[in-house]
Amino acid sequence: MIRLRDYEPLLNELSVPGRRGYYLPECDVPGKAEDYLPSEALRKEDAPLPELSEVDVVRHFSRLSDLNYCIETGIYPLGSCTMKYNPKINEYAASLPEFANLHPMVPVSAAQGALELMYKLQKYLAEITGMDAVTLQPAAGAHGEYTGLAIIAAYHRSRGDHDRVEVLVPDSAHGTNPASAAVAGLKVIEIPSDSRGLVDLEGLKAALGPRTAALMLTNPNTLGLFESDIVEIARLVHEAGGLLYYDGANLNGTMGVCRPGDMGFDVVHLNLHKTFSTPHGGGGPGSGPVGVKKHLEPFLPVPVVALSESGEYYLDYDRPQSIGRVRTFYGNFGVCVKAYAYIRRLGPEGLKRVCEYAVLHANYIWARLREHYRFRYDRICKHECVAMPTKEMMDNDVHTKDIAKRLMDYGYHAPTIYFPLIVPEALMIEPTETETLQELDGFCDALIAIKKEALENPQVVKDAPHNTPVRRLDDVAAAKNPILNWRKLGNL
Amino acid sequence: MIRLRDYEPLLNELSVPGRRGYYLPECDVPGKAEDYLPSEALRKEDAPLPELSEVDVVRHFSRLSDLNYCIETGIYPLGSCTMKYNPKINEYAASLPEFANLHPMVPVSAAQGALELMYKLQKYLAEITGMDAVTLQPAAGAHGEYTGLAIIAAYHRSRGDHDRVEVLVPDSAHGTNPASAAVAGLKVIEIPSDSRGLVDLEGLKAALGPRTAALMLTNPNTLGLFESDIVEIARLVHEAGGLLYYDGANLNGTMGVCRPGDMGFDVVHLNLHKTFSTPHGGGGPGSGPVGVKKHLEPFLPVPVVALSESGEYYLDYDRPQSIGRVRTFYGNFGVCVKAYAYIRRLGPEGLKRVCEYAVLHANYIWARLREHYRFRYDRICKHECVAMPTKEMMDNDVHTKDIAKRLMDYGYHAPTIYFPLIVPEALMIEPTETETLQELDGFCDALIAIKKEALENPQVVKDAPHNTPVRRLDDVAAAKNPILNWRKLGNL
Amino acid sequence: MPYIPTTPEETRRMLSVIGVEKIEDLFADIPEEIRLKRPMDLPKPMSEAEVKRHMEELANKNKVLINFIGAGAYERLIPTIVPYILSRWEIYSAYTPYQPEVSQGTLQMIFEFQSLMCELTGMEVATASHYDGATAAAEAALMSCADTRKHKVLVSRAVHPQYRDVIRTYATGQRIEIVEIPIKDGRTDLAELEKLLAAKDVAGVILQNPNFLGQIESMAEAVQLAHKAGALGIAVFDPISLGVLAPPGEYDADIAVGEGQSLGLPLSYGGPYLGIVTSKERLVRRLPGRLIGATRDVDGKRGFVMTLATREQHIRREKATSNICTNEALCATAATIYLAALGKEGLKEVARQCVLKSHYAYEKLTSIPGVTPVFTGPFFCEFALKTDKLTPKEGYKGLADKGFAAALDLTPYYPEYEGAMLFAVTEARTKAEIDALAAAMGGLLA
Amino acid sequence: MPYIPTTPEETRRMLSVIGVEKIEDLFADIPEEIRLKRPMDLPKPMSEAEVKRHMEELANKNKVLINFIGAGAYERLIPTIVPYILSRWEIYSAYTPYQPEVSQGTLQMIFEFQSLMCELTGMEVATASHYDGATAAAEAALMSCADTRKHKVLVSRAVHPQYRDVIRTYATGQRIEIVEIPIKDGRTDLAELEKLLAAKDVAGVILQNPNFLGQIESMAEAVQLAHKAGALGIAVFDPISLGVLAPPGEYDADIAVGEGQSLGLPLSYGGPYLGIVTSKERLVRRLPGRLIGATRDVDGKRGFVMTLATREQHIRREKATSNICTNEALCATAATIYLAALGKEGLKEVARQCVLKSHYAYEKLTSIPGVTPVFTGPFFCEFALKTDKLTPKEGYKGLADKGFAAALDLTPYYPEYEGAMLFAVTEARTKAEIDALAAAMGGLLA
Ligand SMILES: Cc1ncc(COP(=O)(O)O)c(C=O)c1O
Ligand SMILES: Cc1ncc(COP(=O)(O)O)c(C=O)c1O
Repeated sequence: MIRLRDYEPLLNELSVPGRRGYYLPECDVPGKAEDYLPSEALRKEDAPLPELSEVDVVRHFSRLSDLNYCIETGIYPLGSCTMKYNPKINEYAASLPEFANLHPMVPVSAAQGALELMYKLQKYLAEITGMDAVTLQPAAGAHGEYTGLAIIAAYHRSRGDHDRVEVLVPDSAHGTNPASAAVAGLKVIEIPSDSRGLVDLEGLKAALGPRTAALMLTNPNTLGLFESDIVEIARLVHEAGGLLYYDGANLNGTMGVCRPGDMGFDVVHLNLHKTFSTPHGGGGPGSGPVGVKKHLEPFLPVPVVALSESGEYYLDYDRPQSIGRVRTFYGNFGVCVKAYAYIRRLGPEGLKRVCEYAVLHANYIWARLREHYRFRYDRICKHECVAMPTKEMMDNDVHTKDIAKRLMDYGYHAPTIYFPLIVPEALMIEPTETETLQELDGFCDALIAIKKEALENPQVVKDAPHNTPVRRLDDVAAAKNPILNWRKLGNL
Repeated sequence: MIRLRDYEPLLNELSVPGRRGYYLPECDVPGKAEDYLPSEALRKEDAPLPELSEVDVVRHFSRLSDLNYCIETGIYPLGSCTMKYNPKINEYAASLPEFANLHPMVPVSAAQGALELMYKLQKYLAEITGMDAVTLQPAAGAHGEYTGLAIIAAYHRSRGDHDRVEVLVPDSAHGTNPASAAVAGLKVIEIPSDSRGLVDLEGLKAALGPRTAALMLTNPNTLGLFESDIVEIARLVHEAGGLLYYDGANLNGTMGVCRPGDMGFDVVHLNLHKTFSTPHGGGGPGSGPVGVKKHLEPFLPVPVVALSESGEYYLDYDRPQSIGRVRTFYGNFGVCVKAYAYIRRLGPEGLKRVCEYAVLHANYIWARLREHYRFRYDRICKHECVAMPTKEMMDNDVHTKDIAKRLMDYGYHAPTIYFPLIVPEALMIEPTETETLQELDGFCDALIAIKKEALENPQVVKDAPHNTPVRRLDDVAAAKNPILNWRKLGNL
Repeated sequence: MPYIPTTPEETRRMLSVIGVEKIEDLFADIPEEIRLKRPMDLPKPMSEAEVKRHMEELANKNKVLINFIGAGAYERLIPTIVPYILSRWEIYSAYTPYQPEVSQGTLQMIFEFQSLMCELTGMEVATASHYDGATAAAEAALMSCADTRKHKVLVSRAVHPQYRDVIRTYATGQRIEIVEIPIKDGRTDLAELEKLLAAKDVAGVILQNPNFLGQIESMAEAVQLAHKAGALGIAVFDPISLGVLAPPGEYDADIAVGEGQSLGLPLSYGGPYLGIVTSKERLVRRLPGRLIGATRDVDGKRGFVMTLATREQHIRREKATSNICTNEALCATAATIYLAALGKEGLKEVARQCVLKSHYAYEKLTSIPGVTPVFTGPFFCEFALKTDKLTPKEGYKGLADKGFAAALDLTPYYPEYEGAMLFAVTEARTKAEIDALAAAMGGLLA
Repeated sequence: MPYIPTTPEETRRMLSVIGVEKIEDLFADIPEEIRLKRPMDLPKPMSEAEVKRHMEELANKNKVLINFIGAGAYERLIPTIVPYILSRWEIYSAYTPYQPEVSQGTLQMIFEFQSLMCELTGMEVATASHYDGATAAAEAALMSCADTRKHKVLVSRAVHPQYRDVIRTYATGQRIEIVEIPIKDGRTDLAELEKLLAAKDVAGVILQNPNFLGQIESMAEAVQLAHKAGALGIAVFDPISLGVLAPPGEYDADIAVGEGQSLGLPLSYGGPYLGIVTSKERLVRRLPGRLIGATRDVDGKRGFVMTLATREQHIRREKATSNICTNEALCATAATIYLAALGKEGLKEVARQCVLKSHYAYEKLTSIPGVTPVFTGPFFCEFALKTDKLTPKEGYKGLADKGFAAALDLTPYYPEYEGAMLFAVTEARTKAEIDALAAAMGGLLA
């Protein structure tokens, strides 16, 4: 809605004693709750929650929502984030009451629709990735990474290979890769990239050995480049007794064209909230299914959705080698529904086309910008490309952050910035297949205009954004003296 | 969502040949449509509709929606419009598939839920208004007026009273009142208001006579004032052989406190899209049920929803004296569902409270503004009050329109302006019961601040609004050379 | 208090600012004798959760049938984005755009609606929406009288019976004479039309295409006849049919009206629907209802406003072109979104599938022994059948028992076609469903 | 092409700007040998309408039962405004707020979530959400080890079995020893806890309140014991119960975690749910996951940013406090809206109704001859029953056949309580439904 007032108070600032936004039905059974509970178990004072009317609540969140950029606003070219349009039919499907109101502990006979969906989604994701079995349990990409690495660790342990505790991670990798390895109790060894932006084969060889548990790889990598030595890499890692882990966050760059399973990967996680069009929710929920090759199947978390001979779907807990559970119940089912609907809508051709157009669009951006920005790896990319400001721009003290902020004044969201770490001042641009040529052109035109400004009138770029509800925020103060809840606000 | 780009092209400007936003299932029966149709019946060229992708469409309408003020934005104090909060549970109810997908011509046995709802809503509205029978058929307030007047005309005709063709309408009345009378083929006689802002009794007496078909009255009237002589007025009209028509658009000012039926009215229409919380849709759909006293029941439009002795709801077409139909099917059923849910949610006390708080809020605004603005009728009002700029403001050439525009810069929607016609420079303010004290105060503070500006810095008011997506628009040019579709845009 | 934010403490504060003691004091001007001294006799309040449950229970009292009935309201495939976009409160909870600076969303959407209606119909102007197809037709009748200063309107008997009813209701007040043009084999009898026009006292001639019986009319000829007699040619069109059929602009209609429910609106037991009114440019100032026009703001930026309001009741009161005020803007927006999503190819495809599926159903059903067509002319998506073995009442009920809404009894509307049953098939039906209907019908006849 | 706007003509234009001939050329860097030379073996595409129908059919394969099962997921009355607000794409289709200037909506909502969690729990800091209650508990276990530099965590056997599973999974990798504290009459045996703490080698002690068996624990005492032994006291709480029960802050817990599904999230067959992690201020830099902080912009205006990111994997990579990146922001927003709608009184009322309705059900069910309670302590809304006449499997199945999800078999989780069946009753159940359950149960036993 139209934003006429720039400032929206916090819920506690809107609270008026005595207001209520929701009224329960009158209690239809007798008694006083306190009579049933020991007094020492009771809270001394009511929880000091804010008090608002229904209209207060609706307006508050509506006004807040109007401070957000979202995929319906325009291109959301965050590299590595695959911000594609979220089809509304998926939302419809997930909100069907027979899905949304289904308790996870009902008898499986009452959940056959949900289980069928999960079973089939497991199969589809296995086919899409070229793996043999899939679990839907992990709640996000990093959770999938953790799950996959825990499976790898369990596998090595099961073979008595107790020394295999090292995980090789390229220096271009996403931060969750090393972090997940650490949480899984493994040791991270960083592998350098070579001049092509790909895994340095010599570096890899040097790091491989009897302690190698796995190599984690994103392919296309975070530069949007395909690791074309992948067959050789897989051979090397396997020969060294390690396994290959595929970070599937970038699957949009290869889907239907080639599959991690065929590249030699043993484990893969997917981000349904990227490749499979489920919305990102302002930071979640996601869903990070993990696929494995046959030899790792016994280690999958319990339960696995299975199909009995009599044709009933059920939850299989009888998996003695399982790593156990990585969360309650069966995964972010509501997210899985959306991904399932997406796969059914597009079919095999449609999914492949997604990849082709994601790649076409990224290369178009690269082609349009290459005369105006620097590209460390100036060649055909997959689903994203990584630009840098030129030397003249930097000489005028215009940095990546400034460009990102200035883009907002032109009406566009910024790319991912300062990542991957191996590209200084990186602008990591991922347009996805759902953007229009007009939007891509508008975005490129804005970046080109900003470059001009950076050379001619750098201050306007350095002071950007000018027209947003708030302007540049003081991160340093925020971190120095963290104010993490409204009680701490003082006079802010 | 955040509005970073101010300008949204038209659909045709966004069109790209070859794009598609929706794909039908493949046709599962054989043939070519043209083979079944005579060639002279076929269109020569495809309809030149714009071509957009799904994401284009969603973004376009999202961006457009962000140019609108709506009830979730803040107070919407349009006098005579009763812009109250639209409870979301009502939207939920109307969207239930068994309601939303119900074809109007299914056997009544398949529509018992819908018919029960309509039957009960008829009864509830009869009780709320003190009438004997209700039709839900009219699609809006003016349609209800037309229906009611057609009933009155038919009544007089049925009694051989062919000369009763005059409808008395106060000069403060809403424009639809005289217009509806005209459409019903009746003659409008304007009745003056007296110094209290009420019907001038002498003027009324002078106008009454053997040609009087009816008096149309809004009570509280459009000044927000209760016609306290109503009993006398009713007596006079009835004595003269006329009927009384109640324009129920202002029912929010009396609901549960007194009823048109008890005041002596013979016919009433309601605006469900005002009093009964159904949303206004940017200009509709509404719903304008009409209630009548016993003697007018035979004239109601067909069909009427009825209950058989065996307990089945059915559509009664057997009404020989009916005025006929005023539209297809049975009314704006989807709107009726919302009003029904609202009545069930609030019950008798809740509906009365609606009126009490609507009136409290309006009087609070009056009380807060009376020292700052002029009130021609400076006394307790019902659900709305009518202010005017002061002489000093007008001396500075600041008019009602300027005040209205300037309010937007403060973040508030304007009241209804220049209506009712009998108050020069009217600012007709109706806050409704669903506004918070904080919002009322903010709105009053803004009006007071604008007054100050008008005296100290009038230009800022006269140039307002300053911060809206477009600023003052050239109405004169629009009317002089009307551009009513995109083909006519030229270089605009 | 539900939907009222004001607390008791705030109430006290407000009362004291007003200078009264209690809320009742604000009602002192209401005479004692007409005050309601008891609570209204309505069911007691329910919490939201109870309302939810109650509404679900009510809804579940309706039976879900597979729908083969049209008769002016059509089940269609609605792109999911239509209800999703409409559910934005920015769109549905805004008022009529009285302040254009903060209503450009609504204004532009309606301007787009007007434009799309022109593209679809080939007409020159379109209004911002009317109550429904029937009232739109009635308004067209009144317009033709105002324009020609004549007082007789001819309406084909093949026009939707409810439309004819509404036209008649409106005509009664205005003292306009409505004369029915007879039908022959399910189509307007043009020879009879010619005769009725002979006196040259006719303001307008109203035909529907495809007509209520599903048949395709000779619109161009009818309009020509009207013009020759100095009358306006008024077409009632089905917007979906214009995906394949010649639009009113092509056959020179002066006014073309239609029901827009098919353009993305749910059936919703008959409403809210959408009246479409279009005309030639020269009639623009006679058009009833709202119009949105394009203009510039003080900075030269394009914007949209309500325009030509001098035709409307706000300004001209009893001399307005009509009394319509609140119209069906949200429904017009639904139609706008629907057409934007479907686009040129999509609309054509919908129309084509209607033709193909209805003809498939027609073949299937008429191949059941004992089932015969009532009319022989070409049809778009609706057709009438009859059988000696079954009254329409039995067919309608029998099929409903088997899960189908079908076989609408035409007898009450057309006693001359006693026994005729009307079927409609849209793109929403699958071959399997059609086959099932045919099987059910066969079963009833066996 | 569905979801892809680019037309063939535009494709050609783009290819020519890039300087290649066809899309395949863009994949030239992929070695031939690993290319997929066939279409993926997936079902063929469906149109949107077909997907809609298919999804509805799938959904209808689930059976709707009246729910008396809790076990970590609770059916609740959800204010209609919660899903309605969440359906705004501004909220659900935004990314993690990497650019705060255009993400203040998300940032402020999450800041409000953090604040509400503090108000609710009485704890000092709360994170911006975790995957679910179980992973939150596992993170708390890891935190306690990091803080105390010890490697043993005690977990009550009365903690949700799935939570214990997840804690164990995470502990395995980190080489943390997990020891179970025994239960006595359905509650954590504090005497045993004291013994287990004697060696002072324990990092943290985890209890759940109300525990998995529904019983209310002596949290204050347990935390005291932990503190005395130099361990952190970790509480797993049910946020709704905090409407009446003492919050973790009151009994001095160091870390308090919980499952937030009850706060406005649909059951959705087990996810997405919401992990809540709160702690004392002094542990803030050990907290896993995202934190939103308040600050000012260059004009001095208040605004919100992601902060203390140095704990996170974007910056510290393998040295981060955890690997969590995408979390459950939308679920946190749901909880924020839910609590804003309920408010102080509403939450209390929900908790009270849970107590009253579950106790009513308990009385009803235990008055059936042959049905006896398994535990005797006070409970919040869940309780275990047993009967000699029926195995839990039979009860679970028998009640499902009668339309109820109830009588969860505890045997697999607690062989020591063989035959126990767990029931949960929330405010969403009516007296009539409880009576019906009791009647059904009576019927099974008769
Ligand atoms: C390359 C890569 N890997 C892993 C992840 C982690 O996924 P998630 O945020 O769902 O945990 C991301 C997400 O940003 C990513 O871009
Ligand atoms: C007093 C009054 N009467 C009648 C009407 C006409 O109602 P509608 O716009 O629903 O036709 C209105 C609407 O603005 C009104 O305010």
